[in-house]
Amino acid sequence: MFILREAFRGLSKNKLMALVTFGVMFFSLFIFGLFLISTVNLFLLIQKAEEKVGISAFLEDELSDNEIESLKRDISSLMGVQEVIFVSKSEAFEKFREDLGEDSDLLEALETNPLPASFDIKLYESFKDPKNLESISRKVDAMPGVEEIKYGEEWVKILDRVVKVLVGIDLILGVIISFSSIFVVANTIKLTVFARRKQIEIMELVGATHRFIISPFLVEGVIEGILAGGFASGLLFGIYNIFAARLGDFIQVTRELFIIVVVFGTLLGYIGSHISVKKFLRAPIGTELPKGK
Amino acid sequence: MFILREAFRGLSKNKLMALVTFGVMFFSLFIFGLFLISTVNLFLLIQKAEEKVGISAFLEDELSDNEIESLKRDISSLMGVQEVIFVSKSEAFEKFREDLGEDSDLLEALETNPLPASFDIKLYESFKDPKNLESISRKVDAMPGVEEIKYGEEWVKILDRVVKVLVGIDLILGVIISFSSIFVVANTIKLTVFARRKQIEIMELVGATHRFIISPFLVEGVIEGILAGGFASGLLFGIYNIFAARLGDFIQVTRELFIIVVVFGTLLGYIGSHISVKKFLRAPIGTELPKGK
Amino acid sequence: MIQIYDTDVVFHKEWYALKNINLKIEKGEFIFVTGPSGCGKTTLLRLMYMDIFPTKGEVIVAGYHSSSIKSKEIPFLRRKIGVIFQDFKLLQDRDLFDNVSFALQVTATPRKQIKEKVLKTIADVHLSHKRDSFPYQLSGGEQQRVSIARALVREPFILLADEPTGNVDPESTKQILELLKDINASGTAVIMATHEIHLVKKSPFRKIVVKMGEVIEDTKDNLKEEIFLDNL
Amino acid sequence: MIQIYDTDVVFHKEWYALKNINLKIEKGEFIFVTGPSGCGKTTLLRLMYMDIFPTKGEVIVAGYHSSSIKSKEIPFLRRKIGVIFQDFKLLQDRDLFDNVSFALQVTATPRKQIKEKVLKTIADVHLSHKRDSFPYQLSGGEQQRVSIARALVREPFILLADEPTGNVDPESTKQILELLKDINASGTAVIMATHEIHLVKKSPFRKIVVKMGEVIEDTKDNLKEEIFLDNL
Ligand SMILES: Nc1ncnc2c1ncn2[C@@H]1O[C@H](COP(=O)(O)OP(=O)(O)OP(=O)(O)O)[C@@H](O)[C@H]1O
Ligand SMILES: Nc1ncnc2c1ncn2[C@@H]1O[C@H](COP(=O)(O)OP(=O)(O)OP(=O)(O)O)[C@@H](O)[C@H]1O
Ligand SMILES: [Mg+2]
Ligand SMILES: [Mg+2]
Repeated sequence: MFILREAFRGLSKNKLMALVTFGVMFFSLFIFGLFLISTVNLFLLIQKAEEKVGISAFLEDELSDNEIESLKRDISSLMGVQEVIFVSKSEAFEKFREDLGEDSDLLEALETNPLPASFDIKLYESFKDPKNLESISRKVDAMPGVEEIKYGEEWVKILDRVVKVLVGIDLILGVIISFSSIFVVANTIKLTVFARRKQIEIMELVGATHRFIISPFLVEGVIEGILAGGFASGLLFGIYNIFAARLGDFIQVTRELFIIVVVFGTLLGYIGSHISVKKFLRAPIGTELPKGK
Repeated sequence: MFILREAFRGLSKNKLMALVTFGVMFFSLFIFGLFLISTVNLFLLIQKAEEKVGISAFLEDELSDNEIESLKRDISSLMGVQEVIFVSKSEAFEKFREDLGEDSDLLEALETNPLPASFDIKLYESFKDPKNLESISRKVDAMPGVEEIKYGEEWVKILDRVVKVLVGIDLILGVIISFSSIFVVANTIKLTVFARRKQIEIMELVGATHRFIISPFLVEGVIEGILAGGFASGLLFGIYNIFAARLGDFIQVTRELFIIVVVFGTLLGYIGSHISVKKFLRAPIGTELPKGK
Repeated sequence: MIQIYDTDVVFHKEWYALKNINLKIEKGEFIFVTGPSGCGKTTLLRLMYMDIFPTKGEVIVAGYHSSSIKSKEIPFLRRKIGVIFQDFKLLQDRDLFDNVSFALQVTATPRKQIKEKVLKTIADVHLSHKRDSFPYQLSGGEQQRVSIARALVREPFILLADEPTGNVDPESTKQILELLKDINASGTAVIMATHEIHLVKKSPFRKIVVKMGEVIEDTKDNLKEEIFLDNL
Repeated sequence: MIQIYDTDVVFHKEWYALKNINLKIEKGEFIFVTGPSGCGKTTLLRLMYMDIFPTKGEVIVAGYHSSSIKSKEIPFLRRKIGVIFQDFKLLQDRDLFDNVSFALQVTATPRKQIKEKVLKTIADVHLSHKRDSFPYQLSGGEQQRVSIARALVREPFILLADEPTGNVDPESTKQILELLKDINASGTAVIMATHEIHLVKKSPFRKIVVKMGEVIEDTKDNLKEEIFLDNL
């Protein structure tokens, strides 16, 4: 087809420009991909950390099974509570021994089990902020039979602050990277079109329709975008694979991520070309006298 | 001066190009700066983590002060040992109580202090890898009066692996980002020069020396580089400042970092322009017949 | 075919490149537009292929009105017109053959037909031996003839020739004039701008003389030499 | 001043753009180079400002030898030469005044002197009223005169004029020829390529006729019209 032929002659005749466009796109998409991977893993990390957030309600020692049952029901019915797990005195001791690990020897010196029974209260995601934790904790604390409440106030506050900061930075970087990518790529393409503006002008004068002039540029842009996206995600995947074995599940990369990068590249190429070429088509009718560049 | 005047007319007459070059440089330098900040903080983090690496040598209960003194001297004389700190039985108990925090109540049930006295052995940075740790530990363990050795084998191995992976990724990313930046910026500049190649040719035909032609381009490149570097480090600093208060000393950014970014930008602009313009000066004498582009 | 009513063209405020032009050009006419350097010949032709629009007045070409034509229609107007540009306007990254065939490709002519027509036209302007050369490999006169070939290959209804003989020798000039007359004989209106008054002076065709943006003569009679002198 | 010995120029293998050229041009001469389109006039001039180098032979201009000149010396050779290019070669992003003054800026002439000289030269080519116009705002003939002004402003030892009257009317042509003769009278060698044989035919100056890349005539006598016909 004529347009495809034109696109390929455009690419091969203007190797420098094709190369630069490809390079800029590749770089942008690589960074974009890195950013995506970081973001996804950041959120996975946050999720993991938040999974650990929960409330422990320590019980008085002399509660009957019935009282425990009804207490459990009461707690479960609170808003935001997902699950309530009972931990008996002996389970608590066992867990403590495990936690101590090598130091556990010294528990043998103990004669009674000083640890209380407790409820581990798991909350829904959206209730894991300091405020909700506090209000739920207070409600549980007020229930009869509950001796003490612990939910790692300080730790939750730190986590909450860190998450907010990280998500904030991530958002800002995301906006900057996305916009910079689009801006830089679009303008690079504009530059390559600019270098051919005389040719575009001549085509118009010889009676080529705008579609006829634009189409090869669009095809060029899309080809470059797909290639750049492909190479960028290829490289990212390569780097990931080198370290994948050693990373365990510390960093995760999914196939969708690469598809997103390629799609973003294609869009960049298409939109960038479209905007750019349009700029160099002659001033539409009615505007003063043209050519003043 | 003529060259400065020419550089400024170049910038103002070719706003599109100046803007694109600036944009590409800015983007590259921003990413480069981000990378620098991440790297610096990564190394700070590693350093902090490695500071905690050390060997604990638990001593038999019935050692005399003299024996302890001589043991300390022996250990200090081992290669790689930086400092040896004695921790008495009571100090160990106090520390354990602190570590337990809220759970410390249950220590009151204890009647004797089951914890042994120990030496905390600090090592020089370069000896903090699993191999050296093991060999030093073995030597200490063999000394009379030492009951047991602990240096968190698993933890050290994990740390060592994570550090290697992170530094590896950091290096690869560093190489990719640096080279991509240079490649993309140099080629973008080449593109802007390409768009003015006719003008360069005409200047040569009218008798301008190569230096006369190149200089304004160099000045343009350097100006754009400085501006891009300045804006990039400004933005980085801005983002950092927004979150600085909340980050504590979690992420550190020094002034040198921004200077490096600006210097790198200036170099990019200078070298990029130099290479590019040279490309479009006429073929040197002796090469066939020119103009065949 | 072409009508121009009360048309002014003003590039800078208060400075008229063309002033109060009124022209009517019929199908199949052959017209010379002449006048001194910078008088407005090229500007007049640019009005006709709607590269510029009148500041005042109305230009009507092949049924399209300058006041109402849509962006989209301009390419179709231009396909009916062949233009030989004063500065050639060749595509620098295409060889001679591709430059000429481009004029047909935009109209989606079948490939075979393109090749046939292009080769014939290139032969007409005596450039068959240069068909693979790029514009920068051609002499000034050769580039001009490529521009001529590109305008002719589409067999347009209207041919606008802006100084088509400025860069060629007298012998080639004669040949090109013959070529234009031939295409005129087949029904195409030819409007040729030229400053070579001796070419025009005694020709039997209609002659339009422009000076300082105004038409000062529109006649089929012989022109007087003084027409170019400063003190008319 | 200029010597050319046994010089060939071959662009494509086996195809001679210039063949076996031997020329000697003295200080202060006025020479016409003429011949049909594509015969090699421009190529001959390009040899003289060392834009191209001979495939065979030697070109010596103002003491510089084509076989031994260094890259760095070329600008200094070119500063001794004024060139009027057939395709003008104007800097598109500078206005008329800057285009002309650029020729002086490269030689580091003091600013005041530049302004004075440039204004005078622009007046000589009748373009004072257009001094702020950019090339795309100028007519073909006006652009040609800018190119002329740029070549003249440096008061060169050698002036190479490649069809300096191709885009102007007969009246302007006469004026430009006068200008060239004036500068020649002040001691500058002028070499003017032209295809307007009627301009050259009866001139008393030396005339070099090139055809198919060879010099077929080098004389001060009148030329015969047939010289451009195909069957010489
Ligand atoms: N885009 C423009 N902006 C400003 N002035 C212009 C523009 N185009 C042309 N002019 C001016 O309009 C006048 C007429 O220009 P035009 O090109 O029509 O002349 P011309 O008759 O073709 O001359 P020539 O024989 O030299 O080609 C000239 O003085 C020119 O400087
Ligand atoms: N760079 C080049 N590569 C290949 N061929 C070339 C090149 N430059 C010129 N030629 C060919 O050399 C021949 C002489 O060209 P030249 O420009 O010297 O002609 P000319 O005498 O100036 O013609 P005109 O009067 O048309 O300007 C032409 O046939 C041209 O096609
Ligand atoms: Mg004109
Ligand atoms: Mg020529």
